[in-house]
Amino acid sequence: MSAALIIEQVLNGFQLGVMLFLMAAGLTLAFGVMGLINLAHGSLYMTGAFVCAWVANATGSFWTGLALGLLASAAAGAIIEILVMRRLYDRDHLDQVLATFSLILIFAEGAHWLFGSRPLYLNIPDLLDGAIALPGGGGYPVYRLAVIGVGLVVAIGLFLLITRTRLGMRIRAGESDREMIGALGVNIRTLYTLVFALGAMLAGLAGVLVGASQSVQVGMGEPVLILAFVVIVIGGIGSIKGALVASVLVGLVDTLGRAFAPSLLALALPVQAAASVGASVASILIYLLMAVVLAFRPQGLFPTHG
Amino acid sequence: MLQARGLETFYGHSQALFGVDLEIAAGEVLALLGRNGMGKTTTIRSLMRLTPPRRGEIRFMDKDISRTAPFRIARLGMGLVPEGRRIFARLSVEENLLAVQTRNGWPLARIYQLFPRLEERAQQSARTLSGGEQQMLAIARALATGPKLLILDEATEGLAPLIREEIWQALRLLKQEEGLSFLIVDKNVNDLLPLAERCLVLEKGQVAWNGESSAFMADQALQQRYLGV
Amino acid sequence: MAKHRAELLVNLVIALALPAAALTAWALGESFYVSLVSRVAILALAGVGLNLALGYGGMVSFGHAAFFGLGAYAAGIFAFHAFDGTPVISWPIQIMGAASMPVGWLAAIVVAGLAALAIGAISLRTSGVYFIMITLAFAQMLYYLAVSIPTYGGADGLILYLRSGFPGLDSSDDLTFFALCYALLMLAIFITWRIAGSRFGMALRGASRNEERLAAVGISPYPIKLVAFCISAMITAVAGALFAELVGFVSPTLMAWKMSGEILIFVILGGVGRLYAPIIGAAIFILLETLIGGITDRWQFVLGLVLLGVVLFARGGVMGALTGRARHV
Amino acid sequence: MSDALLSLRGLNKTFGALKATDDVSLDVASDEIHVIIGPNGAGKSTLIAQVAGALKPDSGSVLLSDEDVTRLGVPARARRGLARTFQVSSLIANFSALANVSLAVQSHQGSSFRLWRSASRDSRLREPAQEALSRVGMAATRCDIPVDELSHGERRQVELAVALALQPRLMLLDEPMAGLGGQDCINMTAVLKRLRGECAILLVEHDMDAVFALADRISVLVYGRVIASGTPQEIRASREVQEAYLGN
Amino acid sequence: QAQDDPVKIGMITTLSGGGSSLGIDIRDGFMLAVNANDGKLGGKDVDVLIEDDSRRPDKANQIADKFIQRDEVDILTGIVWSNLALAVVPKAVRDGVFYVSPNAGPSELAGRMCHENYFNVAYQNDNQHEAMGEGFNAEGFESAFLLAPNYPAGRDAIAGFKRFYEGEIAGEIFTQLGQQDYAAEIAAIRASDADSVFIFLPGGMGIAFVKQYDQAQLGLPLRGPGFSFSQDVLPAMGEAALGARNAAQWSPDLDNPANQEFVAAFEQAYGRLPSVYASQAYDAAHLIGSALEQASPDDADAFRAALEEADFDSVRGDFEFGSNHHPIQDFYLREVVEVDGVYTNRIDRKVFDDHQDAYVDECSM
Ligand SMILES: Nc1ncnc2c1ncn2[C@@H]1O[C@H](COP(=O)(O)OP(=O)(O)OP(=O)(O)O)[C@@H](O)[C@H]1O
Ligand SMILES: Nc1ncnc2c1ncn2[C@@H]1O[C@H](COP(=O)(O)OP(=O)(O)OP(=O)(O)O)[C@@H](O)[C@H]1O
Ligand SMILES: [Mg+2]
Ligand SMILES: [Mg+2]
Repeated sequence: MSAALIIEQVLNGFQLGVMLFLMAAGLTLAFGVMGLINLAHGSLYMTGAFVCAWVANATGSFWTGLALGLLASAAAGAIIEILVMRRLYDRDHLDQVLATFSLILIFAEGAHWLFGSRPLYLNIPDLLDGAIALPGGGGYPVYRLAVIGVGLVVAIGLFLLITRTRLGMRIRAGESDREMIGALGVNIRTLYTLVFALGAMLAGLAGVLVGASQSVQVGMGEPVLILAFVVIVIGGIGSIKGALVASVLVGLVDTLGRAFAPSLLALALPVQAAASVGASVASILIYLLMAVVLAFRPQGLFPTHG
Repeated sequence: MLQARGLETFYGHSQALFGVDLEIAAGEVLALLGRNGMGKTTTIRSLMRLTPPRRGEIRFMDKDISRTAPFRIARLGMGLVPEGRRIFARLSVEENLLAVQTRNGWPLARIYQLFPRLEERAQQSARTLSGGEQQMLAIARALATGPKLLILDEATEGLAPLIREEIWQALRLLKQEEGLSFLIVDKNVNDLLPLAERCLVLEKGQVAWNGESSAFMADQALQQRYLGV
Repeated sequence: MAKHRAELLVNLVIALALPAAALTAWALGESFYVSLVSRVAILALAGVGLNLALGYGGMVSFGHAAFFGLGAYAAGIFAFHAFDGTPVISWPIQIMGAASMPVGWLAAIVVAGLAALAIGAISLRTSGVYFIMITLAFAQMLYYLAVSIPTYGGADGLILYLRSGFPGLDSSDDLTFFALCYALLMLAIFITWRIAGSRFGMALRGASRNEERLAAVGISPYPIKLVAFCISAMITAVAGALFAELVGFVSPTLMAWKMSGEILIFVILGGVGRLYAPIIGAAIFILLETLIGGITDRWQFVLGLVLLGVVLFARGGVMGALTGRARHV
Repeated sequence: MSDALLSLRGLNKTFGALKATDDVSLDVASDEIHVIIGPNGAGKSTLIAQVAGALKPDSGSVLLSDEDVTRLGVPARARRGLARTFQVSSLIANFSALANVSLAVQSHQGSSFRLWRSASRDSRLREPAQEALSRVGMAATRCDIPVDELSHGERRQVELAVALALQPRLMLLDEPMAGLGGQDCINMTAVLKRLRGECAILLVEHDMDAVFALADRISVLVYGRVIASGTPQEIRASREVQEAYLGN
Repeated sequence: QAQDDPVKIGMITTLSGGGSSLGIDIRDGFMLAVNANDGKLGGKDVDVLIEDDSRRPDKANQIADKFIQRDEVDILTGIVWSNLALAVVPKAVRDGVFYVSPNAGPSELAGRMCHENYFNVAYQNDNQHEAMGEGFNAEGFESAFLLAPNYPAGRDAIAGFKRFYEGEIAGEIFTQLGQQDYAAEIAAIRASDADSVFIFLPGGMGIAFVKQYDQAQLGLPLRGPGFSFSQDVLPAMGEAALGARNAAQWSPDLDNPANQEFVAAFEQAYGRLPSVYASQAYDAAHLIGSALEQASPDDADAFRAALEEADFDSVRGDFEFGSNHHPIQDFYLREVVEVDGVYTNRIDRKVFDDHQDAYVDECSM
């Protein structure tokens, strides 16, 4: 196990973490800031990826696809907010669970209808193709570095938006008391539609970025959704900073677990068994991480309420 | 400035207001009185359409606002200090003010001059404020929206006597110097009545008495009957 | 009072509808529909279990599929070893497999009870959305373990060749099996009713609404909720054991998050905290799925729209729409 | 050995740079009404929370009948006879007044793990609960309505009834008069007066009429410190207190 | 059942959610054969009932119950996934229904749990991996890196590969089922001294891996079983898959009249190239047709004997059943190429002649 490999794996973990952050950011916005449980977040993620892939195939331009993908997911978010979520703010989480679960079904089938059942083609833009050399040998894909960059920019932007701007204050105020912020002259309805659309757009962005290096297919949002939930819960619901820290933590634990658990176990077990047991251990590591964090910090790492 | 006619308001199936009429002139202070549960808060909620009345008509600043959304009513200049404070718990004190501040609202410096305590606590999370501090914040917050009519629902509840006195003082000042109008619900009638021009007494969701506050103040029997004091 | 009577009437209709449907199907010789009604009864039972935690204790568990799956595995593993003639465990004491339903149920109850104790002990330190997510995470953990550990089939699952027996009854007969499921369902509802009305139930409901207040009168919410969580898991586990017998195999998909979601939806769809609601919820869900699934491949779309309609327009689920707001205590 | 029911010894609690409770020592005798007054933000609620067990002091100890309860949680203290009301009413919404009080009764009877017997038809719960409610002057016709549909004043009464049902040795009341108008306020004062001798009361209140009508002893808290403690007459006369709190 | 009542065939397959493209190909391949004969197979009217299993075993099981008990189907088919097949098949065949598998071929059903009413027209699951192991030998690789998801089919894949592969193992990783990010695994491959990589990553996992593998520019040859580079995923992988070799019993360019007719008809009917799954389903329909020509399913023994004969023109050319009702057939090494802007497979060489599965001896038939 060379030092270069360890460095590369740490970088991989970091990259996975940032990717997770992109998915978690929109969710934590809807979830923590607006108090909405949105199981359909994965569907918005899928929407971004599908529209981008479809447009990119039709026009041959990744960037046009990206733009329209973002637009489509934001629009889908706005429509969902206006038609469904708006009626559920003052209901409890359960109704939101049921409503957004229904939306998952509708979106999944809708995507089938519109785009067919086969996975779509979406590749990274030529601009970001290729790899750069890492110290100690080996190359690292430019695209992954770009994703890290985008993720960090989004993180900083969101953090400033929520904590520093008047818009952010109003959003948070709406979360503690929607009626009052309205009674004090803020058009909270429209504001929430915008915020939800923003969250949806971030989901779409994640869908595009991830879709380009993974796969664009119906159901792609579901495993991601659960990981994103894990992330925001570890980080503290509603905390952008928490989401970032937790994403990176989860990314690192998952990647390093996958990379090194089998070889560590091989010290004690036969190689065959170690590969298999190691894989099993690696697959539950992040859930274990979450259980441990919550057992000691029931409000996550960066609680916003307590 | 504000006129309401025949407000009838329901909570679900139960009716809370039975045709309340109410009027406030510019620069005037109206005291809204009545025992617990008689419909004072409901009247206020109806005026701002937080609980939209089923029947009745409301005009504010020469506009019919019977169909207007609460946030627009607030922007027209109705500032609310709600019962139970309802400050934004997750925001700091300063953010509570900034979130709702408008261009012609009070600047922070002026608010802090009125409530120095809030300046000391400016960065503290509003959730951890003491009860009285929260009350000050609720008033300050309404001022930050730059109201022309300030509605105070039990705004001195839970305040220490000294502070309470300061707040009454501040209200008197606001009335004299800014020419604000007020609709005030408060159980400290001895402080409230001298400030108010007129008062309106509610009983079981109906106007039971309406007139000059000096007349009400002078009549012990009236007070005993409607307020139990 | 009128509403109260309406609810009693609706409950009675629901309770009788299941056996009526099963008997009709049986009389018409449609044994598929008999087992479909059994399926409804079993999934409703899982919902009844969750309802105790969710409806009365305010614990929104998004991980009850874990207990459903554990129950199924417990029963399945006993039956599997009975078929193989090998012991289930041989240390510290030897326990032989048994192809007997009561044994399977007992195993399900014990296993799920222990798991719920462990999961609940950690999860109940959190609340609200954190609780939803941590229960989901534990279920995912068990799911991945079940998928990746090869003993008992991994992702392929475990096949039960024969339905386990029940002393004195022919459990392989569809109607008899339905009767067993129905009896357990009614028993669980009765237990829930007794618990909900007891002092413990009062404290539990208190804890779900205002823990601070409950603590202030001297009752610690934590042990109350933990006990309720365990009982809830045990009921759901029995449903899992029955399900294994119904379909004749056990697989990790029973623990997948969608299964948790569905159990949750049975309860929400029916009406949270209403005794008979899980039956309505499960029946509607299963019927829609089966009926629409027979008509169009787009059944998910239609199902989604129907569910959405219920949330938006029927507050308090179907029970809420039928009988109004839940009664107060 | 003191004959105080409750003794606070050197309680300290800081929030960041703020000393919310600054070396507070205080005794409450077993039959007195001890009132704490002080400006807003002086630390009264913080002090109550530490006595009730909802907040852990940074240092110092809380003794109840000479037993050190500093390490005990809220429920354990409640079972030892420490009942409280909240500054902002905190009842179990959706429960009727009777059900709210019944919970306290069953806690007092130590029977919350009875899983089977019906509670609603249990007269051992119902009767004491009803009695507590009637003692605070709650109309019998209003006892079965969910508390969120009661008026503010009635909710205050229910809070008090809940505390009473615990048959406490010491009641912690945080601004029980808040939001009560004329008659309700007078009624509440009367109810509290009748409790004198039955249990000790540690009362936080800003309503001076009520304070002087009720108090056996008054302590004045300013910036987390007890600046004065004495009979109502002494306190009323104190210049320091007038400046810090009462005004004129 | 009257003589001219249609034969009822129940198809349980995955038409919604992840993996539905496989089920859709199976349905389309099967129906292509049925529709080409005006709704007849083997000259008899057939009534094909199709339902979506959403890839859930319990749902598949429920649909099977419905088909068997309510609709009284004679033949079941359609299941894509092994775990669903295991949930459905043993019970169905015991109820006296025939099951003709167009895809899933778990080892249990080929060996220990084989059944006289169960026929697999596709392969035993290990076959393609075995062929790939032999392919590695043929290509002269000596140090292979192996990657498969950590579930039974994944472990079977590795075992099947090793059954024939003779070189060294440079590394072996079991990934999580459904995993989408493979950076860690690719880094481990880079750090190893492998000269070739074998992956078994079906569906979206494969798409994600192949793209990321391409982006990492490792330069090691990538190989896998046919279903990792099947027609349903190739368009989504794009040029990243070019040059990847994979083993299968069928390829669109396989040179026989039945296949040419099939590929052309499929393209014409659905506007896309058929996948290996479609070819298997098409064969399944023809197998059933060949048996229906000789016997009615009501006469189970005669119908079974007719199925065993496998007297139909397979798109694979030679086709016969072993004693466990699994095919004995040839396997080819295919290569992903681009033809007229479409990514597809072309045969590189044949690796197995008349290959039979490893479990036939465990089957007591
Ligand atoms: N959310 C509600 N749901 C149902 N009834 C309500 C609700 N809010 C108030 N009420 C009822 O409406 C009536 C009027 O209440 P309101 O709060 O307006 O009284 P109030 O005069 O402000 O009393 P207080 O002095 O206690 O604040 C009361 O009978 C009360 O019980
Ligand atoms: N969790 C906390 N974090 C930071 N500061 C806090 C916290 N809780 C209370 N404080 C501060 O401690 C001080 C004392 O608060 P406390 O609520 O005890 O005041 P109080 O005497 O009850 O006032 P009031 O009469 O207005 O209710 C206040 O300045 C408050 O802002
Ligand atoms: Mg009021
Ligand atoms: Mg206080």
